[in-house]
Amino acid sequence: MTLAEILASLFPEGHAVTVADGLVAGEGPFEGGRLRVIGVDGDAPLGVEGALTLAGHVLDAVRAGDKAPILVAVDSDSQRMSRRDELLGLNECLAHLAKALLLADRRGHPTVGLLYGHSAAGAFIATALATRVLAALPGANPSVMDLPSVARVTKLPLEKLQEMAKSTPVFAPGLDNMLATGAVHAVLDPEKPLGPQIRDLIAVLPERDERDRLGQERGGRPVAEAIAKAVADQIRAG
Amino acid sequence: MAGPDRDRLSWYEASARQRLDALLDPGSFTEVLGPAERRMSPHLPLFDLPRAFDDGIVVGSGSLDGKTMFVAAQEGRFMGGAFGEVHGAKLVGLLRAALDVKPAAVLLLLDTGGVRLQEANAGETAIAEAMRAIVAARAAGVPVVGLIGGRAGCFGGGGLIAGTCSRLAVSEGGRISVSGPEVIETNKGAEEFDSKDRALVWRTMGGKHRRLIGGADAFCADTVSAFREAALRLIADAPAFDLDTLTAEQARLRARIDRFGQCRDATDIWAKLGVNDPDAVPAMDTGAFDETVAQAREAVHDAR
Amino acid sequence: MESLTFRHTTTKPLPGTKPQAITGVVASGNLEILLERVLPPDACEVAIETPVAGYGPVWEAVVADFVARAQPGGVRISINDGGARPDTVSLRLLQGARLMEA
Amino acid sequence: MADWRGERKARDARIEAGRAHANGKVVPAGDAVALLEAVLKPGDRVCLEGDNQKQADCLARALSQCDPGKVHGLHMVQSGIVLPEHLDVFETGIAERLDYSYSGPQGARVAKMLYGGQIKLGAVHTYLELFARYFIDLTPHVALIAGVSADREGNLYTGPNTEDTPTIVEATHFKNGVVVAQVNEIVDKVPRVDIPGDRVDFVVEADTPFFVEPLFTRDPAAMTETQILIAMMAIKGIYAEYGVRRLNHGIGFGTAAIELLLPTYGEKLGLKGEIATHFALNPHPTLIPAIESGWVRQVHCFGSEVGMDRYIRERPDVFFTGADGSLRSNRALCQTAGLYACDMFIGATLQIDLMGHSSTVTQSRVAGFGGAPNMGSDPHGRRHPSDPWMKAGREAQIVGDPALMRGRKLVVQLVETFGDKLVPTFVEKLDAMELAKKIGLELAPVMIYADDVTHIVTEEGIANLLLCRDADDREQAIRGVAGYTEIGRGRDRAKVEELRARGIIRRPEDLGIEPLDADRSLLAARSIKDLVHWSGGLYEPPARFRNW
Repeated sequence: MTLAEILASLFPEGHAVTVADGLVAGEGPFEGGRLRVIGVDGDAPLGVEGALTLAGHVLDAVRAGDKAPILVAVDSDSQRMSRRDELLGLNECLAHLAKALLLADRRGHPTVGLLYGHSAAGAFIATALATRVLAALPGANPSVMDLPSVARVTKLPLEKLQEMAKSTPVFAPGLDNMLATGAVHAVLDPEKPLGPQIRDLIAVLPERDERDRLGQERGGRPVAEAIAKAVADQIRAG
Repeated sequence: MAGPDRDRLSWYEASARQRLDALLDPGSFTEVLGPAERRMSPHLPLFDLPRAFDDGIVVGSGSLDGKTMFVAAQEGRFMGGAFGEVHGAKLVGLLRAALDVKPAAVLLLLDTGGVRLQEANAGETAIAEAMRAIVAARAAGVPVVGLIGGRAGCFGGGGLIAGTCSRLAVSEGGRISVSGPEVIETNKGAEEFDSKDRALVWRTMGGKHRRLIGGADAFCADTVSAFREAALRLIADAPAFDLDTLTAEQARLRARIDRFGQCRDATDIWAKLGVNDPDAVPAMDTGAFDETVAQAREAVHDAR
Repeated sequence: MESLTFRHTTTKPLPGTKPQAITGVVASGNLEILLERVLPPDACEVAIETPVAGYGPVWEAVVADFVARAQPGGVRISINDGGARPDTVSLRLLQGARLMEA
Repeated sequence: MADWRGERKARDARIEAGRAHANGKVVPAGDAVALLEAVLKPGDRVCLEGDNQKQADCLARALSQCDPGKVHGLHMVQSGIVLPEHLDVFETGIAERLDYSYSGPQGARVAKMLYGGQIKLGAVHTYLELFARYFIDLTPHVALIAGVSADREGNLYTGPNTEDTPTIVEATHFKNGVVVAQVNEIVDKVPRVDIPGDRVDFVVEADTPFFVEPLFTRDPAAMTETQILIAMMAIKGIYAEYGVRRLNHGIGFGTAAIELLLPTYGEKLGLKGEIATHFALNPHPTLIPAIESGWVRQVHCFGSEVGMDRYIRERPDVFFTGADGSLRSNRALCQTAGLYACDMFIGATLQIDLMGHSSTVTQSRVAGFGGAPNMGSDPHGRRHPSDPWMKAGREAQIVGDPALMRGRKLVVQLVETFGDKLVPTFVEKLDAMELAKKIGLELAPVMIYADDVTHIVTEEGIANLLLCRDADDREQAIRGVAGYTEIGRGRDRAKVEELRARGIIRRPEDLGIEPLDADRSLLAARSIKDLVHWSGGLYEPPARFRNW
């Protein structure tokens, strides 16, 4: 689905969401209140300015105090790779955006990610992965690194990696693998209106971070949950 | 092997275990899920790669000046300190426990190239989980302090974790960045970033630049004792995690881009910060650099 | 990856009481060595995981010399190798034994 | 009537032809090709200056761009085959024959071209040999040299990297040859005259400063515990044992570790002033802590080292410097000093065989040895005694009248038993032998012959070959320090213990050294940054060695 189709499906009565320089911001009527939308569109890379702009919108929402849900719609490239962005502290800006979303969540704004295209690396962590629950649409294509690049770095033949990817979701790009890892909670049905599907997700927001449990159930992260639990239990026991 | 003489032990050279041993009060460190439990990566054998008994991260608790600390130390020499499934989960478990136990602080000895490619999805997700857990701990009043001065630096998702901490201490050798020099060069060409120009690399993402622009809160000589003193100072002075802090951070970062967005090189930024002789900064020793930092108002803030 | 295991009988137990120790790092040309005092006092076992195949006889010689010299009775030694040279292996083994004796 | 001035006339004609492209002696870089085409004749012997450090790179490019129809069949007589252009000229036919001495980075291509017949090789010399032949049978018709600056008269300032220039000019100019110098700039007055202007016929103003390779910079951060252990053994078991004051170091990490241990480990052993006081050595950055701690009295240099200029300027009591303050190096004289005035050479190699022959040549690379064989040989022309030299001589002497005994130079090979990628250092047969057969060399490229080697130091111990009395002693002494290589594992254990009892093999414990003490904290500097601090900020390392 395109962003326009998504917004049309979410807000049949119309909305005030705009896109500028690949950055998405605005809101629309939702379940008797409103749904704020931020995000990245058009496979745009996320740099220092973009991250601060989006974080600014999120902090405005928190200041408004209405506890309205925030949808983070993502079809992005990775972080913007440039000397200037790093010089200006891209790590702080991306972390700031993630912290803004996590703060909003703590202050009662349900945060929902919606992955409808590509996303990768730092941009993915700072946006979609910083929400309480992450949904995706079929065709979404999250990745940390594409397989040819993985082949280059690991010095393994591409064919072998493709073969391994079938049985080992832990390293291969793609929505199915991110789903198996537990990073993506659910895949929405594009044939049905998105509004109610988002509403249903918000209705059952997980209390705690359950991504490792999902990863264990779905087989994409076989040991993470048990390891985290063992560490936490042992250290609590002193 | 030299004993843990923290005044002489180089942070840059020490292993994760040596750093922890020397950083904490003597004999106070208790490791959880230590090497003898052999919780190794289930994925590396598929790639015919050697594993480490601790998957490259040491986690546990100890004391610093008598105060209880939770600590995690990444081993930058094993797979570049990168986040794999087990590695990431150990950090996440530690941070989650901090929320209940409320130690005096959590110390993260970051030394990482980012996500371990062979376990990329697990690593990436673990970083997101860790960031959420850091925020939860901070909101509950537990300072989370990052210490960065290892050879792997703090790259990729590690850079985002650093940006989530309450406070950061960095040494000259430490680098903090999202995209590494080689990654930028590979994607955008050597004209954009010549990764072999090491002076440029350190000017752009090294400890001194980060400290001068307020990307880190303390600058340490390359000894464990310098990091220990910095950690004690930073714990006592950690900002809260709330709307005020993030509002201030928004303003701080916005002002930085407005003021320095046109600068091509770190030396241009340092000149605008009021540093008299920007070209002299890389060669300064810790004392001279501290005096220089004292003149840069951007370096001191509670906006993180 | 190649797995190798060597078992030796020693004339005496390794001095000291430390139950376990670890030294070294799995990195290119380096290795980590985990020592655990879990065997009968006259037994020593060394288990190696190495990515460099075909060096069995070298490992055997290095381990035999170490056992003869340190007499590490009672200790199980587990090695994750990153392609270390034999002299580095010897050095780490001796470092490990010293840590256990401390 | 015989014409006794034919060469002189030919030179005058060449210079006359070249003047068409010059303003006085000065030629713009853009006209360098035309100049060379004018002064060169087919079949000329040409010395294109370049060694393991500085390169006349602008002139090398110009030569490679000459028209092979005009310039061809040259006989190159030069120290180094280092730049790609040095070999390009053989592919185009501009050059045909080669006599040289060093080819680090181009070693593999040299091997391929020798095998393919594109190069007709005279010989791979040592530096001193090649310099010597410049004056006997390989005198250049044209020399293409490099300097920092020149005035319009041709007075040349070479800067700290004087290196081979005086020798080349001496041989060329005074025997009817033409000297062409590239310089970074033309100035009104040079800081000092390294080569008088009447010996320089043309000066080309280069488009870029000449290239210098920082070949002698070793980053302390990369030094391993094994290298430190070997360095400790060398200091205690050889430097202290023989009281070696006058010496030359190789360029490897092992000797760099020794340099960094002098102010720490050496100090602890009370050896300051007793050892390592006078060097024939390039200005190694790793020597800075020893100099600053007062260990080193004097250093004469083959060339300079990138980044060391300011430091050297401020230490004229230690280094040879000109009136302008900068270093004066001279490869020929420093090689001579290393050969005759030093009691010890200590350096690394890639392969050692069971006899003790060593080489850095592998099956696919003809590296050439530069100066190592001069440093690493016992000069039979030496006539002055010294304690280390006499002691080594006594150890080697078996029979004969003590009054007729002469000394021995200490030639020490410092190696780890395995190199990179677990390649063994000790072998049954040198790769160099195989290579010689493959490409038809009359003489196998051996760096140091077995009969010159006096000691081999590895992490397992020191083998003193002077004390060996027969071939079996010698083979087992080498096997006895060869560690876990096949050669080492093939030792006769009982014989090795006997050699140990005779002091021919000495283990760390025999020297009172605990291997576990070999720790990086012993290094006087553990990073390049530490070296900068030791130098008081005077050492300015190249960017690639920085991490700040």
